[in-house]
Amino acid sequence: MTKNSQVIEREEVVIRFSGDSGDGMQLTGTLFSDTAALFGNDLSTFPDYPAEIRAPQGTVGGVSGFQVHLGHSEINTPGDYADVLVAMNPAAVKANAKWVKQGGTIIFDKDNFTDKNIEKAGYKSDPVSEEKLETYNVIAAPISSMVKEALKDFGLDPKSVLRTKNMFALGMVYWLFDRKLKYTEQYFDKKFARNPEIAESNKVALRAGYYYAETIEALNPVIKIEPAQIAKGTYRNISGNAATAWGIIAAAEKAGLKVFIGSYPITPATGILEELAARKDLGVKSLQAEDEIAGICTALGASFAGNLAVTSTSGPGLALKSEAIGLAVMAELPLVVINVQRGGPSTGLPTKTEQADLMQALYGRNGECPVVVIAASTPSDCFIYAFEAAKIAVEHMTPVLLLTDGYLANGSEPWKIPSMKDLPKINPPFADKKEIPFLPYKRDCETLARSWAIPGTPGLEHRIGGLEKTLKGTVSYIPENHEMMVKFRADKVAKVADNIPDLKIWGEESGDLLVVGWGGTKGYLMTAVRELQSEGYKVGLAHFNYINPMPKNVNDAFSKFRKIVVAELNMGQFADYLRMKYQDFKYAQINKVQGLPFTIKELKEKCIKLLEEK
Amino acid sequence: MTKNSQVIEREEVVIRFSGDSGDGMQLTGTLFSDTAALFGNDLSTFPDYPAEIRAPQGTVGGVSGFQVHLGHSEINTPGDYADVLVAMNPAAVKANAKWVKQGGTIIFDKDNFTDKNIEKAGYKSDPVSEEKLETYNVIAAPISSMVKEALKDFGLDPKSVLRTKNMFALGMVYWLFDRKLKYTEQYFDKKFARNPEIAESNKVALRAGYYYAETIEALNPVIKIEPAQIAKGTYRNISGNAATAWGIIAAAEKAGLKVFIGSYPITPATGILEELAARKDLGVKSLQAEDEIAGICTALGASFAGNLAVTSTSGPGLALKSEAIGLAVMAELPLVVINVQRGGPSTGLPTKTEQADLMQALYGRNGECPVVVIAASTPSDCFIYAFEAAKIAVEHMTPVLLLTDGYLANGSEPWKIPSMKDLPKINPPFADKKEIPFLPYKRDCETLARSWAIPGTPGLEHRIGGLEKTLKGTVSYIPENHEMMVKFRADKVAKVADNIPDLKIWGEESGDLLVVGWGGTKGYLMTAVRELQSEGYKVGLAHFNYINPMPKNVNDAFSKFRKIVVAELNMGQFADYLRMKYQDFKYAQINKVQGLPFTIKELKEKCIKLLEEK
Amino acid sequence: MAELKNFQYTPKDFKSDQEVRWCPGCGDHAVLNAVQKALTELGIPKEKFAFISGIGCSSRFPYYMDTYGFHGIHGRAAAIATGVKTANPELSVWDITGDGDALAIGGNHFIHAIRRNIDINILLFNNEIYGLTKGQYSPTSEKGLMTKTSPFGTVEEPFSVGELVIGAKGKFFARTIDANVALSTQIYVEAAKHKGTSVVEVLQNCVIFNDGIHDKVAGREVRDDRTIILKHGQPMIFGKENEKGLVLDGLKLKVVKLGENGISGKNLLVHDAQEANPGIQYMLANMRYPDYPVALGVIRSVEGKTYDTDVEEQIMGIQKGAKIKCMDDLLNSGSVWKVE
Amino acid sequence: MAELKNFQYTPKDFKSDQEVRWCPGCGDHAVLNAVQKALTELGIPKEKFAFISGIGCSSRFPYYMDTYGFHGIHGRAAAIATGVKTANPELSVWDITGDGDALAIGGNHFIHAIRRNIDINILLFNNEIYGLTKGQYSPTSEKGLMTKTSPFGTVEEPFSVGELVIGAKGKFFARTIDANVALSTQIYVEAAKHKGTSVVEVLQNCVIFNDGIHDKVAGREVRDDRTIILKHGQPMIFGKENEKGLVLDGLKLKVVKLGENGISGKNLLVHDAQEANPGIQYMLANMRYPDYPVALGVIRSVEGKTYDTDVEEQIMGIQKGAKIKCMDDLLNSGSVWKVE
Ligand SMILES: Cc1ncc(C[n+]2csc(CCOP(=O)(O)OP(=O)(O)O)c2C)c(N)n1
Ligand SMILES: Cc1ncc(C[n+]2csc(CCOP(=O)(O)OP(=O)(O)O)c2C)c(N)n1
Ligand code: SF4
Ligand code: SF4
Ligand SMILES: [Mg+2]
Ligand SMILES: [Mg+2]
Repeated sequence: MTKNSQVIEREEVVIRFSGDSGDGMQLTGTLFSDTAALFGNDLSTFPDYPAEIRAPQGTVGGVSGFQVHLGHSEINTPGDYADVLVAMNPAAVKANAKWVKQGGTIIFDKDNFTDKNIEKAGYKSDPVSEEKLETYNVIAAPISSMVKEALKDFGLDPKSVLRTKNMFALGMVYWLFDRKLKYTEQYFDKKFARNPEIAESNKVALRAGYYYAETIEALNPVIKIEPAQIAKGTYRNISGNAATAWGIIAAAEKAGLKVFIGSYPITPATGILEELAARKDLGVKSLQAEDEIAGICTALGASFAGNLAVTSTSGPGLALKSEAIGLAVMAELPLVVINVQRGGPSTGLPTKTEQADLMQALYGRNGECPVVVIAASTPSDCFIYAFEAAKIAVEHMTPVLLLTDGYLANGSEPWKIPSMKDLPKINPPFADKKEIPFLPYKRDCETLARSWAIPGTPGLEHRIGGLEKTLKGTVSYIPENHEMMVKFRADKVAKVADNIPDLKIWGEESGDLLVVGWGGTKGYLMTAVRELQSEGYKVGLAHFNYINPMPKNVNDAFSKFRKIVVAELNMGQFADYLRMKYQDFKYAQINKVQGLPFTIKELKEKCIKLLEEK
Repeated sequence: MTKNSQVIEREEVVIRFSGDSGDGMQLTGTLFSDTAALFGNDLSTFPDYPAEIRAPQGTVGGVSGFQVHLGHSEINTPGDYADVLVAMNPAAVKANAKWVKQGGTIIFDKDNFTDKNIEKAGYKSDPVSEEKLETYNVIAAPISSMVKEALKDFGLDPKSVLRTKNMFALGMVYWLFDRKLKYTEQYFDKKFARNPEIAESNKVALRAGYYYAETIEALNPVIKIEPAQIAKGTYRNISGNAATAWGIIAAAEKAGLKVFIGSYPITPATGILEELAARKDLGVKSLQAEDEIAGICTALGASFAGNLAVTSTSGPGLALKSEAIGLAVMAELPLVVINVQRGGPSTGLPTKTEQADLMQALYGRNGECPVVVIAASTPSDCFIYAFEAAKIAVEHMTPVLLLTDGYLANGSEPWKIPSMKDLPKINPPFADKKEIPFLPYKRDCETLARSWAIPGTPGLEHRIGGLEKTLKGTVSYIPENHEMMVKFRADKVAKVADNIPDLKIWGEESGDLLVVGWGGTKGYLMTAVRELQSEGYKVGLAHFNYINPMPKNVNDAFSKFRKIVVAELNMGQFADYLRMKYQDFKYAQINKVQGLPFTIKELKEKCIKLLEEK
Repeated sequence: MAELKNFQYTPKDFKSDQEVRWCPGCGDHAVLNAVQKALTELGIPKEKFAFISGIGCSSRFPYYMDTYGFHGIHGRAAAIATGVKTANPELSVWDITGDGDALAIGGNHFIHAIRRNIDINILLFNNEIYGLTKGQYSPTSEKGLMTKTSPFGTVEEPFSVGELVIGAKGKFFARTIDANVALSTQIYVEAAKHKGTSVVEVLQNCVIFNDGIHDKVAGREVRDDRTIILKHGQPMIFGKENEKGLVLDGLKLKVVKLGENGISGKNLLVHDAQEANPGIQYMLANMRYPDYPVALGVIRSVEGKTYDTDVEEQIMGIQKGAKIKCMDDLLNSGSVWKVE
Repeated sequence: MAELKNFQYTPKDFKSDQEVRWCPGCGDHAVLNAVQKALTELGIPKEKFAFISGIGCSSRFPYYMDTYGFHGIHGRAAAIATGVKTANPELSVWDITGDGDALAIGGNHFIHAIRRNIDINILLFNNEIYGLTKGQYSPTSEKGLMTKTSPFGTVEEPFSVGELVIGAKGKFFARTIDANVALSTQIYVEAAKHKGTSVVEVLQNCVIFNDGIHDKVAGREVRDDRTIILKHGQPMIFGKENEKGLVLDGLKLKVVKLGENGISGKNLLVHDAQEANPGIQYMLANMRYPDYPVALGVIRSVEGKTYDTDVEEQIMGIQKGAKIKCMDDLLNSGSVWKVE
């Protein structure tokens, strides 16, 4: 394929594919990302779909989107605003027009802009003029007609023909960015090996789109994004949910334990259960429980029986698990509880992202009931923090709550594959024969962890449970014993701080403004801080993965900045938590509760305002 | 009955009845309290029993106790240390010896101090010498033999005879404090109207004890506590659980609503359900649900249907209700959730008291999910705060979480009966015809409460639920709408502050130390502060009943003291909450997590230490 | 009572203004239509209907009804509905739920509502899958079904809905098929009229995640041969030409051909939905393809006292003779004393 | 496997050092004894026993057993036990629960454990009351029972445990009485040997809050006439003098007197616990005084695949042909690319 158009190079670009739930936008976006990744770009992707499975066709509510941000340099977010929007119908324009960069490119399927669809989307006449997109590069391609034409000799039914529209659009986008079709073609060959006609029709549509774009010179100049300078190694794309599941399996391997997951499906956490259910080859036992309570209780049972036990859920499910987390705290058994946060409260915005379960994670249980809380911050580092969660749980004999969120869970990015030999060993504190008679609540002097006596081991028979106990495991209502045990459990969790890394300040180590964040906003905060720095501001970023206990150097790190601002996707839960823990500092806040990630723009604006105030 | 002994007057006295679970100590204590109350003493009582129904006879674990504190002046706690201990067996001595005042009186059933029982209690030989009680006034009465003798002509079986031992002991105590037997005798006449023989045998045992004490001059001088100077009016004894239940019924009457309670039994909250279940005469519908979740969900359904709906539970149950509380927040329906706190975490110390569910009450839900949280502070003011909880719930269309605790629930005190006409009216914001078409999430400008359209009303048909909604009740994933609704819900709760009283400072209005407390510790903190004041310290008490939102004058009140100390029966949850809310102050802490109330002694010691530090 | 008036509605009167958001082709659409039809036949004023649901595709139902509606949380519809009905027995309360909602997370409330025999109507949309969360197996999925959480096939035995219902003391159980709007409408009317907990299992098709799961019995081609519509008091007859029937063979049901072995219509079992002893109804509810036709219609419908009216009656009985009539009475009852 | 060795224990070997804290006279003591006896007959090494419980008087049981034990939270024993057994199918897992624990708050886990047929042994102590919380009615309390939360009598129909179990696809159901230690021991042994979820309903006396509730059928004087001990393969005979029996009368059970109307032993029903079709077992489980004798013994015991072994087998099958053998394999599987 030769190119007649001019080609220019760009550092980065954002593309958003959007259409009806049935239009296959998730696949389209994924194929595009894979091609970009194979080419060597750094990238970050984010799907965004409605809560209904197939919301009514043609309506704004039914629009499904997939955004890809790729670059020659480091990419940390899926991007705020799109350079190119692919809109399969008027509703997709309606939903996304305001997210297109001033003067950007919009490709749409002209054939789908019927009066009926225009009205369904909530426009009166012409979406382009109503959205004031006249100055944009609007490419009204007759996609439906073109695929019909291209596939007319295939003898496919009309539905199957139209189903390739997304490939036509993808072909166009490949041309815009000077990409090869090879990877996508291979995908179809493999996927439809048993149905070569379908494979072929998709490939034909893909090529048709490509040539169509070339013919009409859809974008001039064509944009080229060179491969990024990334570390040598083997890479793959990974989503947060897959990375989480894999982190658990990796930890089990390092600990010599078997994985057991007891879970109940819930968006956006289901992918973790699904991924683990598929890993029977690695011996994972997955139990789809009757509800969240059974999910955690089966897991706790499995932990008692000696497995690396996990339960995964999202906000409402975590609420249901609260009581049993308390039991895990009392039983002092290892357990990883994964909470993929979504928009709340209650059912809220179930497919959207939010960071509003922090307080629940920290405090949502009766009594004095501390658990370790950690949070992942990028799709791929879900692997690391899931591994860490399991390691802490096992080595400290405690439930660990791992927080991710809808953005991380569904988002994906290229990931340099680690080698198992480079991961740390995990040492379960198994009880052994030397400990007969076994005292279930006797503690390791350093970690304060009790030892783990696995049923089936002769001589270590013992009883545990949710009532307060003595060292021996006898039920005790003795006041002083209770207070002692409450303190032991608190100290045990606090002592995890001995084994976690110091908080690192990213950007300036001291200066005018310290941006503080936690969990899934890291990419956004890094990008904003980087840009602010490059604009000359003295700004640093303190991003937390360890929430309870906190790293030991927080006070020190915080004290080096004139101002501190805590940015999070809730009403200020981490800010409040910091007020409790580090009362000496004043905390400004940047909050957003819209079911969406931050935009770099809004972050920067708010930071600049703070920087400019006295 | 004439008295030969000398009589002296005392301001106050503490008596503790204790024995095996089967010994009837709870009844004995209650009868004594009633007699004291009828006489006009102020008093406060507290039962303390094991988690087992009948723990093994004769063991320390099986000891059941009931403490009464009565006085001529105001009594705010059941007292730290007892002037008189009644111990029906050696285990009762073992469990309570350290709670008897130096040189106090100990009455025990000598017949029960067999070698076997002494050993069961964990003594080697003689409890009196092992406990070093030689300098105490130890009355070793042959109670068992005496009742056998007294009842020998009754022809009762030996078990029934021995069952009157407690009355013999009670008779002795009546003599010690110069009390009349009349009330107790009437009680038996009424209770055993159909079984006069049993009534008579109890009365005989009671009198036998009285005369025995007189004969041996069990205490010399006899102690007299004059009636207290208490406000005119009609009084009754009331426990916290009964007062809570009654407060709800009173609120319903004032609101013109019916009461519905959906609950699941759990110690120590069950009494509320039991009390309401007994009030069918007042039309209360009580549903004993299959679990806590059904408890709250049936209540929420009843609220939707237009009842004043309540659910009651204790810590582990509250954990289970978290998800549904979130639904109530989204549905914006009135609901009173009563949590009677007990020792945690998990099953913990189920029959003991603690204040460790505060954080759970405030934050134990997914998403941004604020509810109103209030706490009762004495057994009788449970009535007021249950009433208040219901009033706020209904008038502000919000769930309200009412916190009491095991100490309040089971404790009781004389209570001046209010007249219904003096209680404020409650005005449910019913939707009316004028509002057709009805917009379920339209808000009152002042309270931000939505209106309540009761199913059955023509024209007001509407749909609500846990997904985010627009004004109209349509499901909406629009980012800005979500943020707006999140803020509305928060503001609605915050605006409750307009209708709650200012925080009152008790004791000094300004000075060296402000003691801060909340909920069920009020009596202890008041007593400690009063004693400190009388010792010349400049101390005040700020006791909170309204936790979220807080009264408006907190900042102001706090700023008038040199130091602030937060005293609570947990590891510092309220202190942390204050750090978040009023970051400018430093908070010292007094904490206790032993399943027990504070003692005045420990409170004073710790306050004095703080006062004396610079 | 207002209900006695005859309310003349058309199905349209029960359509709310909210856009119906199920997938095109989803069986839920047909159920919605049938319910809206059924309501017009009840003579109950519109404002007396309350539709309560849990979470799931099916549980979006209340939004589409122009009645009082409460979209609850997952699994709790039966509990919420129980509260609504107990608080106000005058309402006609409908609990809309899915196989996941009612039988997985909501299993406990489901069996307890049934046990109490609270007068609500439970429509259980059984598509043998979790639709809303995109295709995981449910407690009614056939053993071996490959789904997102059972990529190698489930290893779990499914519940038989009817058996569970009756095992929990259920007094009304019916089964219908989404697409058969006429049959469904009739069954919904019967369910509504039955006093006590009525459970209707709707065999519902999820076009996206479990398409055609009921086709092997309910497909247009085969349904006459593979289903039987039970009617109280009628012989159990089925087949394209009404040529087959059910008889009792010892303690088991047996399919017979009319005309063969001298079998005629009068040898067939006559359906008795009102028999309190559930013996045969258990067998009918459990009939599975290919051994038997799947039973549709009202399988069990037995009168009994209902929780909501029992509660009201108990209260009324007690109030009649009660000394305490208002809060002031209560406050001043029992042991009180005066301080002057 | 180690289990094949014959382990010689006495009941004392299973007594823990913790003080037994039930009320004197509580039926739980007898159950404890019978279980300790039963364990000696199983030939399973002590360390392979795990006793899991919820909350309630009965649920204190594990503390008194010198085995692995986990005293859980209210209602969740079945779920915890399911996790234990799935994680380690080599253990002999016992779920000790009460009528409140298993059937009120724990109802859902109970029916799902049964449905999955996980190989655990559930001993359900049915005293028809909440003991530990001091006397509220439970889902098995007889309608009308006056308790602390039903001061005027309950208005709820109780569950019939056996019917619920079988309705949830239960394959093993037995009933015994606390005081009959010999019968109980034997039943516990059978329950333990059965592969799959075994549910034993123990009619247990709570001397404090529901004393004598089972006396009308189980009292020393009357028990021979009001209970029948079912044995697989044996005719259904009972009565002080073995003078009564059960026959089938149409589709119902009927009590007959031997010798009367020409009825002899061979007319009686022969108990078939192994019949998969639960028809008669339902009726047997549901027999109530005064119409029938209450059935004791193993009422249903049907073989079937168990969840825990199915899970293991599926994994083993997949692992055999699997390309991915360890985490490094997985990490490097599928679409990966090299950056050089
Ligand atoms: C507490 C909680 N857990 C899990 C979920 C996720 N969830 C929503 S619907 C559903 C299952 C739906 O299945 P079903 O009830 O059969 O309804 P269908 O969508 O098939 O109609 C699940 C697991 C949730 N919303 N809340
Ligand atoms: C979550 C929770 N809810 C309620 C309770 C209180 N509770 C403890 S045991 C029990 C019922 C016990 O009844 P049952 O299971 O029949 O056991 P029994 O005491 O009769 O042996 C209840 C309601 C609890 N401990 N936890
Ligand atoms: S996913 Fe299935 S059940 Fe849900 S709306 Fe679509 S077709 Fe219906
Ligand atoms: S209360 Fe009842 S069940 Fe509980 S230990 Fe006592 S007698 Fe047994
Ligand atoms: Mg379904
Ligand atoms: Mg019980």
